Amino acid sequence: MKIRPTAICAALMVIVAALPLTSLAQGVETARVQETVTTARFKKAAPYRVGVAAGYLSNSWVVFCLQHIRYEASRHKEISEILVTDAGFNPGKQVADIEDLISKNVNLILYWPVDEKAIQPALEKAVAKGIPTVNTGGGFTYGPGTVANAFIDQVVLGDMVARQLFKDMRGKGRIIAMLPIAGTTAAVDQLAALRTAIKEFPQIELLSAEYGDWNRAKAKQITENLLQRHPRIDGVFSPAGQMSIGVAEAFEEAGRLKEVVMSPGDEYNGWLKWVTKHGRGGAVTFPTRVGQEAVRLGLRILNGEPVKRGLTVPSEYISPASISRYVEPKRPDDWWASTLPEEWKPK
Amino acid sequence: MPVVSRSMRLTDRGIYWVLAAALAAAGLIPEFRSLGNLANVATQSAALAVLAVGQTFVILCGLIDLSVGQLTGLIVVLVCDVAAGRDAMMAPALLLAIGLGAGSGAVTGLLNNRLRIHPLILTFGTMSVLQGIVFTYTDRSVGRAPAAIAWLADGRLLGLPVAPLLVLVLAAGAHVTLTRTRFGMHVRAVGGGRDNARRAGIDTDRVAATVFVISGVSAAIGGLLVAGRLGVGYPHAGAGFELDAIVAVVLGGTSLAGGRGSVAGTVAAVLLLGLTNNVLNLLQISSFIQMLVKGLIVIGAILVNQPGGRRAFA
Amino acid sequence: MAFLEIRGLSKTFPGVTALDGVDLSAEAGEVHALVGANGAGKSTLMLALAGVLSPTAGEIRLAGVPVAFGTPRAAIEAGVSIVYQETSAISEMTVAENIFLGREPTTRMGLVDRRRLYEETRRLLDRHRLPLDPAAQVGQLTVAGQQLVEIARALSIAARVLILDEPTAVLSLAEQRNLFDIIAGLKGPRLLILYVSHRLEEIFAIADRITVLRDGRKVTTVATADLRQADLVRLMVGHEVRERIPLPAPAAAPPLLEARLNGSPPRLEVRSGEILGFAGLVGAGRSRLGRSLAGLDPIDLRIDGRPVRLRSPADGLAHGIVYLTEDRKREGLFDNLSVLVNATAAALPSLSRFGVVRLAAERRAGAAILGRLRLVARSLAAPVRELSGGNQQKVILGRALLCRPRILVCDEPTRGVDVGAKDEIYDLLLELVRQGVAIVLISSELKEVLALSHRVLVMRDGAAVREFTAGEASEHDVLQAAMGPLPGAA
Amino acid sequence: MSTEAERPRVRMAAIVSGLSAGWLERAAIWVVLLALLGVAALFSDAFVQPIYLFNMVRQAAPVGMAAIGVTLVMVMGGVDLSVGAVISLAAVVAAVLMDGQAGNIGYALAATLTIGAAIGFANGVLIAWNRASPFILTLGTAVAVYGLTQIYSGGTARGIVAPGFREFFNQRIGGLVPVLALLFLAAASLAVLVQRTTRFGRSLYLVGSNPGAARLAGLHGARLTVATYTLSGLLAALGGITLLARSGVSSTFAGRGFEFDALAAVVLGGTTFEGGRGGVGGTVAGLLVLFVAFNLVNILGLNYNTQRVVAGVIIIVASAAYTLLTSRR
Repeated sequence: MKIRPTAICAALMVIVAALPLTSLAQGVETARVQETVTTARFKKAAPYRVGVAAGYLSNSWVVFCLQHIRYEASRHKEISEILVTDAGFNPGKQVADIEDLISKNVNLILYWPVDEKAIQPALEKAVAKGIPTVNTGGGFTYGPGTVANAFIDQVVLGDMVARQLFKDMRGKGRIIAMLPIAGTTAAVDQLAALRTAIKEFPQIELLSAEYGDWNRAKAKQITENLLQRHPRIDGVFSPAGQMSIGVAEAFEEAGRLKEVVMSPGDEYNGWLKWVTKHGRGGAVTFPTRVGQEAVRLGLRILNGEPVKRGLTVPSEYISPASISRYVEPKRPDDWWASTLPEEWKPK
Repeated sequence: MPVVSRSMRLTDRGIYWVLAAALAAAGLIPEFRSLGNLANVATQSAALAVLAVGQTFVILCGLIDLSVGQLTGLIVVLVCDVAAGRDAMMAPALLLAIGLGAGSGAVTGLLNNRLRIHPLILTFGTMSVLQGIVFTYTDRSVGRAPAAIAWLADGRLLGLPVAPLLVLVLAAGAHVTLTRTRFGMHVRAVGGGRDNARRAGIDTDRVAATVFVISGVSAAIGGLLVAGRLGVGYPHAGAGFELDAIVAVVLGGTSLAGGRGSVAGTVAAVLLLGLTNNVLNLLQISSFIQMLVKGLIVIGAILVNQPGGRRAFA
Repeated sequence: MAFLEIRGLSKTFPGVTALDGVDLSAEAGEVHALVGANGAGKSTLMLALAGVLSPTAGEIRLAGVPVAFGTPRAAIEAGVSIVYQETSAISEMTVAENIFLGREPTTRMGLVDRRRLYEETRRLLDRHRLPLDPAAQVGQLTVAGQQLVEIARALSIAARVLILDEPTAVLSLAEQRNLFDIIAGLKGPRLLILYVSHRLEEIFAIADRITVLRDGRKVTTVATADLRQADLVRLMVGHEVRERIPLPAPAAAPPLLEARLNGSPPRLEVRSGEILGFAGLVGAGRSRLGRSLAGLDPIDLRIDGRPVRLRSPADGLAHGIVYLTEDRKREGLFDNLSVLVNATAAALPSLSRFGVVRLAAERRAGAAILGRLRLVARSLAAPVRELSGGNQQKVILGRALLCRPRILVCDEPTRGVDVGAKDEIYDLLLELVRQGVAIVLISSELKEVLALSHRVLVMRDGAAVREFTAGEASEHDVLQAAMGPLPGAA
Repeated sequence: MSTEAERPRVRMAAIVSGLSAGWLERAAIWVVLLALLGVAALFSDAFVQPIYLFNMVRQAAPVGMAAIGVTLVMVMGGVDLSVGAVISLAAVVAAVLMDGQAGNIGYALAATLTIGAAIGFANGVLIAWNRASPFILTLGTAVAVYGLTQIYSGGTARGIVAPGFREFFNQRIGGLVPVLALLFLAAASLAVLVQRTTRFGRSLYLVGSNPGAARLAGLHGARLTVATYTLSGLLAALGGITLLARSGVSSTFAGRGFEFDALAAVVLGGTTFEGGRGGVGGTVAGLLVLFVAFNLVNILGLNYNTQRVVAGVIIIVASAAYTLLTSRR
């Protein structure tokens, strides 16, 4: 008992050190997105019970997306019920949730994953039982467990944000990247898009990529230290508006906001307010109406209509000049510019 | 001469009453009563049950192990990555998992004995270190679990779900170990009073190191089950497991002060937690209200179950 | 060469020399008593012998072979076992599990053989006539019961040396007697019994030879037969113990405190300036009654003739009733806190203003009272756990006095206290009585109760059975009342 | 060798500080902090810049506020793991009640603190009268409070911070000391004063050291338990307000995990789970040790994952060093 633990510990260290990080981010493959899916075997008569297996709900974007789902469902008589489960960022629980939804005999499952690979087996069970599954949100999944996707292409989004940033920086300078939770599709795709885009701009240097966990306070604290470490930072790549605010605040408090170019964020209301106030940055949208598109897609599958494997909801660039059409100054920061009718907006 | 078995105090039985009441209430829901659903509940709870059984040893010994969650995550990632879906890699993956679990537990045990810092702080530190190692290794899902491990976690044997059977076997083994072996008695003795156990000639350091090894191995087995269920090496897979396991152990009537408690209570508590999730889902309770209800259940169960604790660790 | 030969044994802790070159030789077959005031080093010596502490210097030889027990396990394997002063049984386990802890019998399968465990325990308990249930949870036993568990455990281990460190401190008279019988029965040519105690009567009753320690050094070893009690006391404390001051007469006044009792007399009364002694066997209900008076259990009380209901010790304090616990460790001392904080713990309301402690006043009050008690301490800021038992008791007494008690309920005020400190505590009680305090004195030491009390109330099985007035009762009478009409009692 | 205690030669400071521990024991964590700062300064001169150091205090303020309360609870022999949830709830509630109106600030803060205190009160009542294990009970409270936060907010941090609120707390007095940092240091100093000089503070140590003896000494353990947990809830709510002030809040889980940061700070600072020891002073040092460690690895440019490893090692090494320094008895 004296030697073994140390030996094993050492072995562990060797293993960790020896295994290189081989996996590279995969761009969304057009061919797969465009692929046609036959859906005859999912055809069913109304009424439909729709299950929503949320990987998480405690996030304002997701709350808006879910409202879009409810709103769209309200417009279809054939949908009798919406059942929502919340995995609270735990993929194990999401697996269990999907199993529970199957037990409840839902006819369609919309979901957004905590981890897309982890819930594939559970989704496959659903598909095997004739329940179609629609991935909803910020990623494209290709696999037997996912019948179709209604999604925002994060690679495209990351690319748009990066290129706008580089344009605003006139193609040169040193940047930092603020990404969401490490390992999430969002973080992986955005970073991959950034790295790809950077290759075309030899004078752009990525100093550091950090993970702010969609957390404004954390983004701020990380940036405070980046400011200590790097005497000059010319640009910030931060596609998530809620973190961009924290980053910008840290620059402002250090008196260095002038030196830096902020990339576009998304249509997070707090960020839109910031853009309005400072007249810079802009936004590349991450549309919450993807939820509505997912419901429509699901209904087409239940009708037996052939669909594309991936339905892309495009992101749009909003320049600082036109931001005023989107910002809602009297609404909270933690809010999204959306096309929801007033009565369907979150209370 | 009569051999009298240890009498059970009323308070030790609290969790069984709560579980029975919850089962009876759940029985009113039609969907709940289906065998498939019950098998689901048992299967969903299996990984936590294994971790909680391991944690029972640690807590009975008067210690605590916060590192098991991240250790589980590390094992999930490594097993899936090494095996990469190949059944031929099953044996090396298993060896790796168990070896790593035991090794990590042994390191924790060694540090616990050498450094003499509170195990909560020590394992809080090792938790952080393990988390760092997991994410240094990978920040996204990697590899694939071999079919054999998926079967272990999700499959059926003679129509019965495998994972709950495995839990049953492990729990029975743990129960016998704790109540019928010298080691088990020494675990309870060290938990009941470390100095007193030492004076009785028990090598308390060895007992402490061993329970950490057991905890590590339980994290390894739990990790295999999680890997089997998720199918991939998800780096966050273990997050929060440590607290769920501790909650289950304490709800099961094991005193955080050590010395008193049982594996059966732990397993009952895990079932109660799994049941709660399942029933609240079946009832279509909003996840936000579910969270509130779960908190209240933990509070309620602790009130029913743990009178007499007054201190942080009692 | 003696059976047990200790040469030049020293043990120093940072800043403290607990043992300073102690020599000791003892023979198999004898009961060898170890006496000394608190802090003389008796316990340290025994702990070193039991492998719990490792000595700084010196040598221990057993049957001519040098032994250095690094661990308790080594000592146990060498046949040395110890019964500790403080109970060290594990309360979550059963009697049998405790007795064979670390030496559990196993089956061929490697599992613990519970049948044999309980049978062997039963046999052991029967052999030594120890009234214990092998399957009982130790945590549910009385302190005396737990002590018996340890004695049983030690008896099951002891092959060559049995160390008893103040084993009778928590035992009732009957249990003590039983223990002496057991010890007498154990005496044999191959077993050395080392016996540590404060109680001189006991030592004279059972010891063959006595070794006296003082301030970490050995004073002498003498045969019991060659010694008188007074000589022994002088050897221990280094000076003669004064004769006690005669008891002042109580004031003729209406009772300060009255309480309803079971049995006869049906009422308890204490007057200002009077000491009422409680005698009885352990478990007779004396302590329970004492605790009721302090507000820990509900009881019908009258103070100054008016009915009073105490819901907590705080209520008791508000009425001037101060309770001095018998269990210093569990409910007396704030182990890690300073001497001063310990002393003023109960008097904070009078030492603070608007919720803020007046630190200077606190220090003055604490220093004054502890000075009056002649406390020996490194500093008032030192943790109270560093003090000897007698000084710890003085700190707790000081705490009681700072509350300006009208009624002082003392449960075993001199337990674990050495001879010199004992006398100082007696003096203090008498002084309080002279100042008009009413005292309820609960003690297992009959001599103490008889010498100090104006009246003695004897209890048995939770009920009062008899009341004696001072001078009327002999030890024999009280014992007989306490033990009841048993054939052959006393 | 009898010391005449009638002539106390003991300095008063020694007696007061003698409340719980020796000089060395209390100084140890500060020594560790200074050593760590020294090491940190070798790597980056940021750690000798007052403006950076004060900013670090500001970063630490939200956790620190809660840690003060947790310290008091732990001195009394309990523990409070619900503070992270209370911080999250408080940050959301305060912002919602402000509703973007400067005039609402007073009312919003008062209501938020009341809610925090009420949650603490509930913890205290359950622990005092049911004698439940505080560790698990407050963990349960945490889950329930997160649920309440979600129900209340619908999953979004939907409040609007009033203008001027954040600006006031973040301004630097004399261009150096942020108001928030000052506020935290003031709260900590006040707590140290309370713990050293008041009957309440003294009672915490007495009950924590030996509840049985404290009861006999006339203390009401149950009342004290309720008061202390209430205070802890109140301070956690203050931590939530501090968090809102420092960085705005964009999530209903803003304080998640803070309970463990607070716990680590408290234990590093020498307050034990057994109660009756330690105090707020040590906690402040422990907190700063943690934040220096976090910031050091960050500033060194280690990636996030390595940060976790280093932070873990620092926690272990610091507590081990501390134990080594104090356990030579």
